[in-house]
Parts: sequence; C-alpha cells; structure tokens
Amino acid sequence: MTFSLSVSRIKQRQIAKLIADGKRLDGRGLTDYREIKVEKGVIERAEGSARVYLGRTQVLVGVKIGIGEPFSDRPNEGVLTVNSELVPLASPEFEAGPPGEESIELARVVDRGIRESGAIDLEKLCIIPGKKVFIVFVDIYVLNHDGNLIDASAMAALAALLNTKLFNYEVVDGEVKIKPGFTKLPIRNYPIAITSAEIGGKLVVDPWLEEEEVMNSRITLIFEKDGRICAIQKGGGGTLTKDQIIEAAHIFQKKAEELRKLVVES
Amino acid sequence: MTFSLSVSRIKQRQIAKLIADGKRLDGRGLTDYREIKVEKGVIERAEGSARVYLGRTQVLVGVKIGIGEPFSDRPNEGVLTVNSELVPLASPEFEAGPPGEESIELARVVDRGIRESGAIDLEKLCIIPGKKVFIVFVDIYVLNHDGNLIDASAMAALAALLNTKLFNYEVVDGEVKIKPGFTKLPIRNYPIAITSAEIGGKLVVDPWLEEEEVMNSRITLIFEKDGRICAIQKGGGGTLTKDQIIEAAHIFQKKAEELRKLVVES
Amino acid sequence: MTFSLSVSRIKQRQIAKLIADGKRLDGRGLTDYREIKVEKGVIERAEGSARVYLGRTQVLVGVKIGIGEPFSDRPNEGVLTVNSELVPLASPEFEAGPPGEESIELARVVDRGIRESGAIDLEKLCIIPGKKVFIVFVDIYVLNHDGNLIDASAMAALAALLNTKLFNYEVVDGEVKIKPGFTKLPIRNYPIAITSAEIGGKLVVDPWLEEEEVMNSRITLIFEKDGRICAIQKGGGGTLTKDQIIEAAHIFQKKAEELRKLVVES
Amino acid sequence: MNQELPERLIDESMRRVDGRKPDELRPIKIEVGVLSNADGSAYIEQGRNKILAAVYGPKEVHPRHLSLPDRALLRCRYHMAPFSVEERKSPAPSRREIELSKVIREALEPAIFLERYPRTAIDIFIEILQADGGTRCAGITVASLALADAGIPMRDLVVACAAGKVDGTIVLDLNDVEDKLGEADLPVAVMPSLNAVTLLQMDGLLTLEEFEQAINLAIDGCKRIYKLQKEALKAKYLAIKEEVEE
Amino acid sequence: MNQELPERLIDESMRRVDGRKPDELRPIKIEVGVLSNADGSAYIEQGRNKILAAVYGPKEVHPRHLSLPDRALLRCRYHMAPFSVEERKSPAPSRREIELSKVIREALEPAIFLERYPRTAIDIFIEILQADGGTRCAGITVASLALADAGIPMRDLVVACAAGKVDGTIVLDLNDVEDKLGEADLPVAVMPSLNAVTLLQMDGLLTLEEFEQAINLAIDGCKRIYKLQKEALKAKYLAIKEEVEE
Amino acid sequence: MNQELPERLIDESMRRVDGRKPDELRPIKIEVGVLSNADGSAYIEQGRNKILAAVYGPKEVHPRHLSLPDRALLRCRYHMAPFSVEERKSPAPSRREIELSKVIREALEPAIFLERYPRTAIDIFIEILQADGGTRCAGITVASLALADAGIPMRDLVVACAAGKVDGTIVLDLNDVEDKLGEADLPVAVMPSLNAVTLLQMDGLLTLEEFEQAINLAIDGCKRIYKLQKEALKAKYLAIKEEVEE
Repeated sequence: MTFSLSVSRIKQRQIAKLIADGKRLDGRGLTDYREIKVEKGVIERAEGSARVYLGRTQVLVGVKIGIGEPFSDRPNEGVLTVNSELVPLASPEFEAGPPGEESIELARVVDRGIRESGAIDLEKLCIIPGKKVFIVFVDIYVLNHDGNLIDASAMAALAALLNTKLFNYEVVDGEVKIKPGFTKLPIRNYPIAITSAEIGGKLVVDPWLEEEEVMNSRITLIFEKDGRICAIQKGGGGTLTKDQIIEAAHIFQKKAEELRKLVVES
Repeated sequence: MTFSLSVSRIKQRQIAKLIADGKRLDGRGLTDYREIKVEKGVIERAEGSARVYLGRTQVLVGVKIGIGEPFSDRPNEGVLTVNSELVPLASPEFEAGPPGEESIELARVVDRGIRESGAIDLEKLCIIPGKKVFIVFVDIYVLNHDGNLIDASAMAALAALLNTKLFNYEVVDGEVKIKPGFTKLPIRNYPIAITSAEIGGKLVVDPWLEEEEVMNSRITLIFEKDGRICAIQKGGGGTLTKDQIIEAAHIFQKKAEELRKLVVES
Repeated sequence: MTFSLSVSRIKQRQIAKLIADGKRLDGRGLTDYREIKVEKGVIERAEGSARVYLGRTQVLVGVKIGIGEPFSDRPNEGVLTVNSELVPLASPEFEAGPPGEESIELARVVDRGIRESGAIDLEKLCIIPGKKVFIVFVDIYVLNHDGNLIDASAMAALAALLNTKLFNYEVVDGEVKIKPGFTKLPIRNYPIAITSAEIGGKLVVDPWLEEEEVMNSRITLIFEKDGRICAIQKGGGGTLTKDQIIEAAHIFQKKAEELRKLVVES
Repeated sequence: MNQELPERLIDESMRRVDGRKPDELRPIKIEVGVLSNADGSAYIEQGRNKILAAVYGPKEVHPRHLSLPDRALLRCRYHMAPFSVEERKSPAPSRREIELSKVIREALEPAIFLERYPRTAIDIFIEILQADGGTRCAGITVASLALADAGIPMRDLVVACAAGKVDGTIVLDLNDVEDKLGEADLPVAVMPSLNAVTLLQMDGLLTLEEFEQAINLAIDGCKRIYKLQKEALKAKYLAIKEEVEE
Repeated sequence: MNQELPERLIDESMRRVDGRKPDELRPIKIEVGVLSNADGSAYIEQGRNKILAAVYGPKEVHPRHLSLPDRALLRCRYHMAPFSVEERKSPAPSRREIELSKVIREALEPAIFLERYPRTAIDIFIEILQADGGTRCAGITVASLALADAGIPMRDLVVACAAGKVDGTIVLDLNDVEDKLGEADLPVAVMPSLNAVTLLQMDGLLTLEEFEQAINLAIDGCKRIYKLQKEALKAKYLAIKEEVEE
Repeated sequence: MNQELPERLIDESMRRVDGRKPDELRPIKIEVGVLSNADGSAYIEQGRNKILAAVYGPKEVHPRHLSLPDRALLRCRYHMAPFSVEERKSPAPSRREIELSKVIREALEPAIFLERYPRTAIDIFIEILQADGGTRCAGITVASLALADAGIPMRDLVVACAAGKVDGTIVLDLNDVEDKLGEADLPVAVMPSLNAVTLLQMDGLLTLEEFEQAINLAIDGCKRIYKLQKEALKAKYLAIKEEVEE
C-alpha cells in the first residue's frame, strides 16, 4: 500500500509536469479526445442501444420503452428515467449493491443533458393524457472504466436514443393495444457532454483514469445542437477560476460540435 | 474512554446522591420541568407545525396533509401517520439511516397518545367512504437532544395539530378537487405526556440528558383532557414498584394539566 | 476454533469411513430416512398448515390465501408464491435479515416441485380473468435445522396445501364478496423431494446436519405422482458422475413413492 | 379473510366472548426444552396464541465492537410468522415488531445477571406462530423459561399478563377480539418474588381508579402464570432426571 | 396541495414575482451557534428557505478503515425534512439529495485545512426545514458558518448563490417558482477572497454570453452574502464576549 | 412488448422454431480477453444471448473476517442488465439471480485449485447483456474462460449446456421460446476431461428414460462447446504471441 501510494505520487508529479508543458502521458494534446467508436443497435431485444468506446473506457446504453402513468404535474408528457450501473465487472473500484453517489451523479448529469436540451419530444409520448404515457428507460451500463464516464455515457445515451423504436399502438376502450410495427422515438436535439480535468492549473479534455486519479477537480459542460449550454457539473474537491471556466466554455463548444457529428452520423 | 467512563461514574453517583436529597444537578426540584417554549406555525409551507424547546431539547413537528385510501377495516376514517427522525445533527449519538428502535418507539408512543385520546376526529377526514380520505402525516424532527424527547415531541405534535389547516375540496365525478381556502383540522382532545426517570429509587420528572444516561428506567404516562390515562410506556432495563407507579400517576395527572394549558394557549 | 476444526476433521474422516462401509454415524443404512412425522392443521388461523419432523429437523409451513392481480402473461391463473425463512431460532448459523442465498434456493426448489408437477390447479383460482385471482402464499418456517431442509420443507408444503381451505365468494359488480364456508384448495399432484449427500464417492439419502457439514455435494430430485421427475437441484461445490445420478434417480423414485403415501395419508 | 365481530363483549351473566369470567385466564400450556439446536427453548399456548422462544448464549459477539466490557449484551427479536395473523404479514420486521423487541428485551433484562458474562452476547428469539392477543406478554413468559432452560442465572423468572377494560369491565388476559374492540389494554411484566414491575404499557382510556384496579388484576394474573412456569420447569427437570436414571 | 402558478415571472416594470429587481437578493437572516450538542452550528433564512447546519468533528472515524492517513475525512449530508416541500417527502434520501450531498461536500472541501487532522472525520449535516428554491446554495453558505463556529481552520468562508434566466432576463437568487418555471438556474459557490469557484452547476439553456453574464451576477451575489456571513460570525463572537465580560 | 408466440415448436420435418435440428447447438461466438481492467475476461454470443464475464483475483478479502484460512473465497455474481429482457428488469438482484449466482459458483468451484490461494478472494462477475434462454449455461461457459484468462489454475474448463423436451422431443440448447413453452429444461455443467458433473438442475416433466436421454444429449453438447472454448483460448494466446513477436 505504501509502495503503491508513493508510485502514485511519482506518477502524479510526472503527469502534472507533462501537462505543465502541454503534453500528456498517453501522447495526446491537452484538448484531444481518445479514439471514439460508436456502435448503435448492439442489443436487439432493447428498443434502443449503443456501445461507445472512448479509448479503453466502454459504456453500453440500453433503452427500454414501457407504459405507465405520467407525473401529476406533467399529465401530457412521457416520462424519461435515466439510471446508471457501475457494475463491478468494469473496475476493481466498483462494488455490487445500490448505486453510490458517483453512479447517481453520472446518471443525473446525463439525464439533465437530455432533459434540458429537450432532446426527446416528451409530449409526443403521451398516450392518454393524465393516465397513460410511454416511459423511456435509459440504462447506462459501464463495462470498462478507464476515465471520463460522463462523456462516454452521454454519447452512448444519445446514440441509443437515436436508435430507439417505439411500438405502434391504438387505444381501445381506454386500454392500450400494441399493434405491429414501430416508429422512431421523436428526437429533436443532440446534447453532447465535454469534460476536462484540472491538473496543476491546466484543463485537459477527456481525462483517462490515471489523470482522474490525480486531478484537483473536473468540469463538464453539455451543449445542445445550437451551441447553447444545457447543463454544467463541476466535480471533485478542488477549485477553478471564473476565467478558466469561461475560456473552457468556448473551447468545449467547438469540441462538442465535432463529437456531435460523430455520434449522429455513426 | 476509560477516563470518560470513570467521569461518568462519578457524575452518576453525584446525580444519584443529590436526588436522594431531593435535589438535582441543574437546580430543579424532582417534579419540576425545565423551561418550556412552544412556537406554533414555524414552517409556513407545512399545513401545520410547531417547535418546542424543553430546556436545550429542541423538537420541530411538521404536519402535512395528503389524500389517499383508508384502511380496509376503517373505510370511513382518515389516516394518521406519525414518524420520527433522530437526525444526526441533533446529537453525536444519532446516525443517519432508517429509523432505529429508539426512534420507532418515540413515534409510536406519541402516536398512541394522539390516537387513543381521539385527539383528531378521523371520521371528519373521510372524503369518499372506502376510497379517499385525508392522510395526516405528523413528522417529528428532533433538532437538539438534551433528554426527554417523548414529552417534547408529544407537546410539539399536539401544538402542530392545533395549528393545522385542511384544504377545502369538492368531489366531482368521483375525483377530489381542491378549492380555495382552508378549514381547521378537527381536534377534540389534548393528550399530554409526562415522563420521569427512576434514579436511585426516586422518580425525577422531565429528565435531561445526563439524568437519562444514569437512570435505571423511565416511565411515561399520557393523559387526555379529562385526566384519564390514554397511554403508558415504561422504558429502560430497570424495574419499578407498583406503588411507585400508582403514586406517580397521581402526581403526573396534575403536571399534565399545567402543561396542557401551556400548549393549548401558546 | 482450531480445536473445533480438528474435531470436525476427525469426525469427517469417521463419517466418510463408516459410509465407505455402508454405515452411518446414527445407525441408518445409506438409503434410510430418519423418522418422519407429519402433523396437518397445526395453525388454525392459517388457511392451511403442517409441521414436519424429520429426525430433529423441524419445519412448519403455513398457507395463507389472498386476493390480488394475476401475472399479465397468465390472466386466467391464480398466483403461487413460496417463501422461506431460516429464522435464527432454528440454528446458530442462521441470521435475522433479508433471505440469503440458502433460503432463496430452498424456497425456489420447493416452488419448482409444486409448480412443475402442476400440484395446484391454478386455473381454478381465477376469480375475474385478468383482474382478480387467488394468491396462494406458502411460507416455509424452519424451526430446528438438523439437515435436509429441502425434503422436510417440500413434505410440509405439500401437507399444508392438502390441508388448505379456500373461501367461498361471489362477484358482485366487479367486487369480490367473501361468503360463509370454505372449499378445498384444488390439488391434483403430489410432488415429493428426495435428497442425497455425496460423501467419499457414495450417496447417502436424507443427510443430517453432521453429514451435510462434510458432504462434497448434494442432489435433490423431485418426483410427481406418476414417477416422473419434475425438478432437480444439485447443490454444493463438488462433482457427481452421470452414472451416479442415473442410478440415484431409480432409487429415489421408489423412495418418493413411500414418502408420498406417508404425507398424503397423514 | 374477515372475522365476524361480536356486538357485545360481555353478556348479562358477565361471561366474555370465549365464555370466561372477567378475572379468568385463558387455558395455558407450557413446555420447556423443545428445540435441539438452541441452548434453551420453550413453547407456550395461551388461548390460541402459539409461541416458541429460543435462547443462544452466552456466546461471542459479532461484530466485535458491540461487546460490552462489563456485562453481556442482551439482544431480543420478537417476530411474527407470516401466517400467524388474519392477513399474511410480510416477513420484514414491522415498526410494531421493532418496538416490541425493545420493550421485551427491557422487561427481561432486569432478571438476568448480565454482569457475570462480560464481552458475550445472549440472544433471545421469540417466534409468534399464531397470534391471538397478548403475544408480547406470552412471549415474555415463554422467553423467560427459555433463558432458564439455557442455564442463564436469573434473579427471578419474569412473567407477564395483560389486564384491560372491555364493555366497561376490568378483565384479565384479553384475547384478540377484546384487544381490538375493548376500551383499554394494559400489559404488565413482573418478577413476582421481587415485587418488581419490568414491563408496563397501556393503550386506551382508563381513569386512575380503573388503572389501579387493572394493574392489580394483571399482577394477580402474572402470579398465577408464574406457578405454571415453575411447574413446566419442574416437569422438564423431572423428565431429564428420569432419562438419566433409566 | 397545488400552488397557483403565475403567468408572467417578470412584469413590465422589471419586478419579479416577489417584487424583487433582477439583481436583488431575497431577505437573508443568519444566526451562528444555535444548537448546544453540535461542535458548530448555524441557521439561515433566505426568502422562505429555512436551513439548519451542524458540524461534528474533528472526531474518531467509524468504521475505522474509512479513515485517511494524511487528512481528515469530510462527510456531508444534505437532507430535507418531510414537511419542507409541497408534497410530503419520504424520509429516505432521494437521488437528488445524494447528488447534492456530494457536490456540497466538494464545494466546502477546498476551504478546509483537512491535512491538519489526519485519521479523523468532520461531519457536516444540513437540514432543509423549509425549501423555497436555492437550498443547495443557502446550505453551503450556512454550513460554512457552522464549520467556522466549530473552530475548523479554513482558507476562507465558502458562500454560494445562484443566478439564472427568467422570462428572458438574467436574475439573481431564484426562488422556487422562478426555479421551476424559469429558463435556467446556475448555482455557484466561491471563496471570495481567493477568487476560487468551488461549486458550479447548471440546468436549462444559456448562450455563452448569457452564461458569462449569469456567472458574474452569481459571484456578485455571493460577495454580498459573504458580508452577511461575516457579520453573523462577528455577532456571535460579540455575544460571547459580552457573556464572558458580564 | 409482447413477443408473438408460435403454435408449434417443432415442425413436420423435425425443424425447431429457429430452423435447428433437435440435437443442434445455436451458433456460438467466443472471445477471450475483452476488458482491460479485469484480471481475466471473456465474451460469448450463443444464439441471441450476449454475455460478458470478468474475473478479479486472487486478491485481498474485504471484509477481512470472510477470508478462509485454507483456501480462496470464491464469489460469483450473475446479473442481468435492465435492457437484457423483454420487460425492463429492475437493477436490484432478483431471487432468481441470487439462486443462479449460487449454483454457478458451485458449478465452477470444483474446477479451481482454491487451496493454492488461502486468505484471498476470487470474484467472478457475469453480466447478461442480452438474454435468450440458457443464460446460466452460457454464463458458466464464458466465466470459465475468464478464469483461465486470469491465469487461475484449473483442473479443467467447465462447460455447460442444456437439453430439454419440446413438443415431445428431446432437444439440445433451448432458446427463450423453447424454454418458456417447452415441457422440460435440464441445464448441465461438466468438466469433460474429468467426467464430472458440476451443475445439474431441471424444471418440467421427464420420465426416467427421457431424463437419461436428455442428460446424455446435454453432455454431448457440452463436449462440442468445450472444443470452441479451447479454440477461443488458443486464439487469444496466438494473438498475444503475435503481439509479442511484432
């Protein structure tokens, strides 16, 4: 333990020193993403699905469609539910059991990006106002954790939603009957999350696990298709300056544009 | 640890010795209460609320009104639900998490006092028999624990109920519609709990924390407005004699009368 | 601890040695059951009940009948629910709390025997198709654990079901009304579980606790009334050969016939 | 599913719904030493109540940090079988079961010489197999015998019985219907030879005079059950003696 | 049960639903040292928010294996009373409460010299007694005072305030209705004297220009509340001084 | 949401719903070493089943008191993704998942030289990403490869396959529809080179003759899959060899 601690301190200094020079341990520039691969439709039994590889980070998102009751204050809208499971298969740090704060934060940040950008036209998911609506279950399943779960999960969620089909149905005597065939889930926006780690006063985009282990804090901005910010989340017990944040916002906005193309066209 | 144990033993002997002489560490007589302050209506968003200070003990009770189904064996009655939370802010002994036996006992004793005295006219809370009734949620929130939580909570619960308003409503096609304005929750009795600690063979009324730490057992009697007992709870792993209990009952009955006046008129 | 471990190893060798010679520590032959006693109707307030003694193992099963909704894929059938509680009163090994894997396995194996043999005519438990059906709660309550809980529980469950009464009812305006009197729960098959432990290459029927502690693995076959297998469960981290299993199946089939008579006629 | 409820709980000749007089106990059957695994055990039937109690200990404490330096840790679990009541009860402990576990533990604690077994635990398990009113009292009565059967040294047996008020009359040992429809229920536990009350609870409405009458009647009931406890213990030891001498 | 919701959130004279100007804070009342058991405590009212914070520590860590060799373990629990919101909230922590507990802890952590108390724990409890929008920010503001009251050495007080967008206008310190019906909410926490942002979140839609405007407004709000924090601390110490000198 | 169910499961030319002959396996695709964090991992597709397995260990045991003095503690978690089945599955482990975790652990245990790693733990995680009948068998097959990939010494690979009865015919490797509508399902796991059965379960109705026929067919299926397991392992080592030699 002592040994691994000091190794980590040496690596920490090494990582910070490199970053101070504008370099990274894996050879990337400070604003470079790792290689991104997006595969849609990998789980045929789910109504929608996608797997995203962000370097060695691997996230699978499955979308299931159910029918249930709307929230009482939104009787004409379908329901979006985002969950995440950090299954212990994905990392020696993850444990079985009810979701911890990290898992809940991940799901809620991805949820906010989808919800606040209006990505799903929830009003089109109303079946019988106040009684029956479609429920969209977005389940984030992390398969291998090598850092930056938020961006990978947000991409996988968007890709899975773009790939989601909705049952045809008719309402007979107040009961919903499923009919053959499908339509597409009505998607009207494409939120993309961009995350940086703050290390030694510099922001590095798309941190991998070793960078996350030494970062002071983390900042995520989610951009909708017109370049507006739709969600922000700072994480970690460090600080940022207002100027850092505002500068980052401009850089991230462009980055999001690139990633969005990749996800939508995959 | 050893140190604090022996301190506690010395204090224990000191407390018991004083009590044997009819005195208490904080200067009170054996049947004296600490200073009591009752504030009603402290949480405006709740339908009812009150804060009670019993010396340094501080309990907040909030009452929320909901609409739900009656119990199947009481189709014409509203539902009373009493919960208590011993939030860790209130004492180094309290822990976050589902309620422990102490918290459950507290809630159930306060519940019994309200229920058995018929304090709330539950039949007036029926909206549609067998289908819809008002649910009265009484939530006991302990903010600072300096002993005798039962009496403080029972007083705060009664004060909050006296301060509770009920929505106006009408039933249209079997659906409940809320209308503007409020009525008062129908209260018809005023249960008051009186608790003593048994220390060295004597009963001391309204024990504070240091007395509770050294007591052998605890006895609570709840009296309704006409002086009848409506609930009793002995606590702690010690014993009492029948004569002690019967004598206490007469003393407590008078004490309850004093406290009732204070709570109702506050 | 060390002491008890070595005792257990000595006993283990002794048990295995005896079994190699076709003998057992308690004097039984390898395919003998301990003394079996079946008492039906021991809990009058339950709709059905039975207590089974298998040597010193003691299992009580209570059956309660409720009314609820059918599963959506079986709208015309009643619902069978089997639960088991290994209450800490029954063994120093059992702990209070939600059921562990051993308890869940026990309940699910007993459940499969009843379900797969079609023991209960579930279609006769439908009240209003798709809306209301009878729910049969079979609760296995282990009172003393001296080995072979599966066979004892399966017998007690069958005996309790044979002893179960169903309310008379009528449907008035879509509501179920209970009428006076009872009918019998429609039972049409009699599943019997036979379990052996594999110790030192030999199978011994009806293992008691000390045998279970030293066994390599365990095999249970459940037979329905016509001698067909309706469920199998191998347990424990050891192995069996195919020939052992097939030979056992023939021996167990006859054994099941004997036990069935005992349970049905008790 | 629904019991039929009677209109009157006491008839003109002062007989209760089950035919008893106001100060009459229900029939009681007690057996000591009924389970082979537990260190001590006992079984009671009181009216239609059927209750089993077992004691394990003194034994090691897990987890360790719960152990007490100067006495044994006493734990108690009062638990109802799902089939013990009219509507099936979920196996998860209810708030009522948690409260009763606490007050029963506190009712038994004063009887046990816990200081003789520091750093150990004594576990008491009470299983209500069938419930018919007064289960906490019968549970205390039977658990106290399981403690004795386990050889745990005690100051006295603890014995419990309720009194209450039904149709205006103070009665002893309420059954389920009397408990539900009556005006008050007052469960009491005592150590009879020490004149010490170890449990006292009350629900309902009683004047001070009625309360005094009820507590006296309850304690009188306790003393009668105390005799049955001692007989049951004797019967167990006679049986053992016979076994040994055979 | 249902609040009546206004049609417009800002009227023609640029007044908000509660009469405030866009850059105006709600009335704030702060008191330090309000609970006798906690090592430090504070209370805040901001609009209709009523929030209590308490700090226990530095203290021993239970369970032991959670303790850190080189610094104190900081724990934080943001919790809402069941009666604090329109519909009664279940006491079990919601996903929202778990997330807020995390971000609040991370917002306070940079201010505390945790490395001075290795192998100990510092617990922060924030109880929302009444909620009216902006509880996480007011919770940070008041928890920071409870830390100071507990004598925990800090680099600076942490203070938080939200800005947001309502009816197209960037406004300060959103209340419940503005939060629910508005276009964006941007909570920010800072250590003013260190020019350091410790919490930043956002929901809604903002262009980069609006974002810059909002973050500036939020930080300006923080600085105004920072003065009130310091006054409240001073008031506490004056009170103590008077007590001592009496 | 509702699958359309076929009327007949085997047609007049003895073809099954997916066109297979009675003794034909579904198409199988296996890959070893697919995750970078786990000590060993493997992936299998069998019909529409998609299953990932990972192994961590031998490693320290937490909590400590669970460790065994004479061998490694083997733990196994069989878990279904919420989206793996027709109706979304709640993430909390179901009773079925808990039972399957137990029998799968017991099926793998006899293969591992656990006594070589006292006081350590070996964790096996099986994630069902898509389920199509026979997941426990495919899970055992793939977990056994993940163990090999982690370098855990084993007596033999464990391989599993079900046989069953469908429309009166004994068939191999049932898919979801056959499992639901068929007359019996008999999952079997073996260590082929040791002639040892490590898992055996059955649901349904089989005469002794049918049972014997089915177990023989299942073991025959196991042996065919065993070859695919070994090929997949070889492919992995060839890939590594190539990598090293590059």
